[in-house]
Order: sequence, then C-alpha cells, then structure tokens
Amino acid sequence: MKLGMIVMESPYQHEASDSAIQFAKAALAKGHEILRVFFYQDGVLNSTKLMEPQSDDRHIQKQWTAIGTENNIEFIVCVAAAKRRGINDTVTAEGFTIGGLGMLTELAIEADRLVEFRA
Amino acid sequence: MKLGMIVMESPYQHEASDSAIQFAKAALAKGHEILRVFFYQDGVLNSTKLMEPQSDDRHIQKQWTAIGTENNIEFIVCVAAAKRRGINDTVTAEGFTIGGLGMLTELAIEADRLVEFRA
Amino acid sequence: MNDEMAKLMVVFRTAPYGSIYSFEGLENVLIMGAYDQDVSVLFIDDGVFAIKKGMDNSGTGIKDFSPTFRALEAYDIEKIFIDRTSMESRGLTKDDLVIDAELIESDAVEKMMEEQKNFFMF
Amino acid sequence: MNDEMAKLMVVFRTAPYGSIYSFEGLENVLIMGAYDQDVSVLFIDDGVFAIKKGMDNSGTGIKDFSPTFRALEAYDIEKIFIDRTSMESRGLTKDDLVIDAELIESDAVEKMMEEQKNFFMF
Amino acid sequence: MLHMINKSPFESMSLDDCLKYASKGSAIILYEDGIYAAMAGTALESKMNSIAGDYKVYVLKEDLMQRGIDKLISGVTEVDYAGFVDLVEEHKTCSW
Amino acid sequence: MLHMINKSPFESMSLDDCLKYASKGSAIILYEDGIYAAMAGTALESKMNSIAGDYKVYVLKEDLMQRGIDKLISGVTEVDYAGFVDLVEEHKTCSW
Repeated sequence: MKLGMIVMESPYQHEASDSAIQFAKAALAKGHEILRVFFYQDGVLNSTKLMEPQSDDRHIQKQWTAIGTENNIEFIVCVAAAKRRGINDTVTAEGFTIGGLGMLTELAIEADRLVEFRA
Repeated sequence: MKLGMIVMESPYQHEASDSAIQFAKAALAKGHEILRVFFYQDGVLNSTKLMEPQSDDRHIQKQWTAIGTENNIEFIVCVAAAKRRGINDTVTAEGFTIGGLGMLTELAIEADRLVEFRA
Repeated sequence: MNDEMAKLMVVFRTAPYGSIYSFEGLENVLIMGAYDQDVSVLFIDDGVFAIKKGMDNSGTGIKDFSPTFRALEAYDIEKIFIDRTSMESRGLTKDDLVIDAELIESDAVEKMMEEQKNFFMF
Repeated sequence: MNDEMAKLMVVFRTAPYGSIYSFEGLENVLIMGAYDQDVSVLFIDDGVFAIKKGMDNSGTGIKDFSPTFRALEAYDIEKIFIDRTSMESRGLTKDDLVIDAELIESDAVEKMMEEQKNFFMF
Repeated sequence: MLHMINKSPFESMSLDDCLKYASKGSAIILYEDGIYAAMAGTALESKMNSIAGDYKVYVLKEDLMQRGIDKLISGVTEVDYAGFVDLVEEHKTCSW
Repeated sequence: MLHMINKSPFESMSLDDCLKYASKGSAIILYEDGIYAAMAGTALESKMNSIAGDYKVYVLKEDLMQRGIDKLISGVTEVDYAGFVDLVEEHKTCSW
C-alpha cells in the first residue's frame, strides 16, 4: 500500500515519534511504500539537528534521517508550525524539507492509508 | 510571597505557557516576587529566539522576555531537557539562561509556593 | 462534483485553546478548500466547543479562531456535520454555534469516516 | 534530619513512556538526593506503573528507567509511598514492583502533600 | 490545598483523580479546558453540583471568556488571574 | 475501521469515546499507554472483557514489553509492529 504518515507531537515528550519510527520501519520491511511523512504541530521538532540527547538514549532525529535517506522517503516539516516553534532551514537536519500544509492535503488525496501519530 | 514557577509544555501546542505568562503578570501586579521560572521538559522550547509566529498571533518568547527583563526575573532553561530538544545557547533569547536541574530543587527549597504549568 | 474528486474529511474532537489541535484542524480545512475536492467537516466530542459563540480573548491574548469557521462557506465547504449527542451532552444547542451544521447520530459517524478516501482527526 | 532541612516530595501520577513526565520525575528525585533535604516519593494513579517489574525495551529502544528506581536507597531516599487503591485497581501487588514502598490509603495523600515545604507532580 | 484542574472533564479523569485524595472543603480551581466542568446544562451538571457543595470550586474568568462560556452551575466562584494568585498565596498548589 | 487508542484508560476517555461511534466487530488497537486497558486483573477487567467480546481488540506487543505487562485479559490478540502494519493495510485508521 501507499502510506502517508503524520507526526503531531514533539520527540521525547510523547511516545508518538517513537511509535511512528517503529511503524515506518515495519511498513518498509513489508515492502510498503511511504509516500511522505508530514511533521505537523509539535511534530516539527523531530527535525532539528541541534538535538543532543544523553549518550545512553536514542537520537530521534538521527533515527528519522537514517530511515529517510536509506529509503528515499520525503519528510515534510509544516512551515507555519515550524516557524511558530523556532524551526527553520538553519536547524533542520539532512532529509527534512520545510513545506506547506497543502502537501498534507495532497498526501490525503494520494495515500491509500493515512496514519496519525498524536497525543 | 516568594513564588517559583515551572513550565512543562511547549508554547502554542498547549495553553500551559499562556497561562503561566498571565499568572506571572498578575502575581507581579500584586507585588509578589517571582524567584525563578524554571523551563522544563518541552517547556524549554519557550526560550527560542527563532520563534516566528504569524503576525496576528502572540509571540510567546517575546512575552516572556518582556516580563523577565522588566522585572529582573531569572528564567532557567533545564540543560538536559534543552539538549534533547535542540535548544542551546545559540538559539535562546535574551533573558533565558541554561541551567541545571539542581536549580529546580533549590527553587523548591526557597519558594513559599511552587506552581506547575503542565499538560 | 466528479469522480476525480477525493472524499476527504476533517474531524474535530478536542476542545479549543487547551491544545492546538482544534486550530490546526481548521487550518487544514481551509487549505483543503483550495484543492477542489469533496471536503466535509465533522464535530464530535469536545470538538463541538470549537464553534461555540461568544468567545472573547481579551483576557488571554490567545488568537480566537472561531470567526474563521464562518468563512468555510466562502471556500465552498458546505458539508458540515455535528454529532447530536456530543453537542447535547455538553449543554449546547444549534443556537449556541457560530455556524450551521447538520445534526447526525453517533452511529452514523464511523460510516461517514469509512466513506472517505482519507480523513484527519484533530 | 534537622530543622534546616526542607520537606520535599515528588509525586508520580502518570504512566511511563507515553509521556516524559515519569522519567523527569525520577531525574528530579535523584537530583534532590544530592541536596541533603528531607525527600519523599509518592506513587499514585498511573504513576504506579513506573515501578512495574519486567520491562523490556528491546522492541522500542526507548530508555528503560525502571532500574534506576532501585538506586534511590543509595541516594538515602527511603521514604517511598504508594497509594494502595491506585496499585490494587491497576491489578498490581507489592511483588510486582521493582522497589519496596510503604502502602498508604488515599485519604492520607493530601495531608502528606500539605506537610511538605513544596512538592512536584509528575 | 488548591487543586488545579486544566483538562476537560469530558476527556480526562484528572478531576475525578483529584477528588479521590482531596478532603472536603479543599479548594479546586478550574482553568484552561478544565473550565468546561463548571458549565451549566451539561451531562455532568448533577455530579458537578454535588462537587460544588463539598469543595470550594473556583473557575478562571479569562479562560471562560476565551471559550465563550457564560452560564455556570451554581455554587462555583469566578476568579480572574488576580484572584488565582490570591488562592495560590492562601494554599499550596497541586497541578493535576 | 481500525481505531487506534494510545492513552491510559485510567486517565483518558479516548477508548470510551471511540466506542460511542465504533460499530460492533470493528477493530481496535491498543498501543503506547493504551495497552493498560488489556491488562488482566485491573478494576477495568470486566468492562474490558465485554469490549473484547464485541470488538476485535489488538494490543501492541512492543509496548506491552516496554511496560512489563504480560498478563492480558482473554479475547485480545497480541500483534507486533508488523501485525500493526497489516491491520492498517486492511482498515482505514482513526487515531483517538
């Protein structure tokens, strides 16, 4: 199937990002196509390369970047949500692109399934 | 009274930051002393000067900075929580200082009242 | 409406202001209005509070987005539904709301979701 | 213990992992242990799930912080309480927990909070 | 004790949780989405009437206005942020 | 429909909300803090037994393991992330 994924919450504060990462890995392992992951609301905070978790903890941005670059998945960071939260292209990591909310509508039109990871 | 305040959630996503700002203003108007505002968990995201909300919306970081500089209040941004979320001293705005979690314990020891703004 | 159009829906189910979900749901509806699709809007649970009349943000300064719901018609979004039970159990009547919405029963909600190509929960 | 010490408490009331509150509550207890104060810890509501035995993070990679609760004694934090009703209504007994905690009744919780100089809810 | 409730009673158990521990006569302030508990005419009204009889229930005016809620159950007291500060001065606070 | 529930049933009404709309036989997956609803021996067990009879209830293995929960009520099905993906392929999803 052609999957669309939406991440609505910030990394570490909520489990939403972790669940989305595990789900994406499992979907790819089964040969499904992820059309796009749309980072929305506090989800935009997944994209910052300034993230430095403790050494014994997972690095959520790097986990995303690894999945995205290995599988050539488009990661869109909602521009309005990002600006409100201090995320711009000086801080976004490799693999993340800032884009408009229209790309979420387009995803809803194109995807066979849409899965929201939220609070 | 000597107040300690804790902000636990990100700006815009939750009302916690807005409530904390209104509470701080009201407390100062009554002549109370705010010993420190401790920004913790996603609350650290209140401190970023990269925040650019839409022009018709409030600017939460600037609201904090105005309160802090006019009243000489200490705003401490938890270092471990900040690092995890991509907040460091290259992005923190005027009036915010990155500090250790011990400063929250010290606040609990010194304050007459502690008020948490959380989800 | 033609077969090329996708059926899309935004479901509002959280209270406004306490979290940003409700505001972002509205932002989405407005964007979807620009894509010439078959868009509908549904209010359930605490989502009904987003369209309560009489909001006044002078005490908080948080952006009041309720007037924007009135703009939905201008975007040709006319399929607006509200779960009757959610509304009534929250002490509201249609007169309390900023927009006109068609009342539906709770057992129609899941079917309405199933009929969409995709839908969003906010 | 002397009069110079402040009575401080950390209350755990949220489930672990779904949100970071529980983890940060523990970080706080550990820091407080370094300040030579009269520190206590209380588990109520879903907070009791933080000290459930048998956690295995191999499927998620999320840091398992439950073993760190066992270090509380080393920090001289020995006043550890759990609300009996919260524990029992969640199907748990003391044998299910990674640490030993004293059972208290729900009507003692507010009084215990009142006795503190200050306390934190996580 | 001042118990602070900021979540919708239709969605969250936080008010019920708080009541398991709060002794009668304790103060409760409803703010943010918590204010919906004080609204008149809802399915929770009779439960809330009983709570308002047993506890000192306050509700934050600014958050009521923000949400367009003006009809309240009887027995609750509206306070503005200045009144909220006074309540915090009087009581230790507990954020649920 | 696959209803996705990620909040603790002791703290959130999201499962109850979902059930007001879900027709009998619909699928529900419990994940994140939602998994506690499937735990055996809690105060919710009889309510959950009834729900497990009326709906197809799945519970995410990785989140059960993370939380150390191994005793489940009868009538619920454990799935791992691969099984979660299969359920999403079969059903439209609704995140509560």
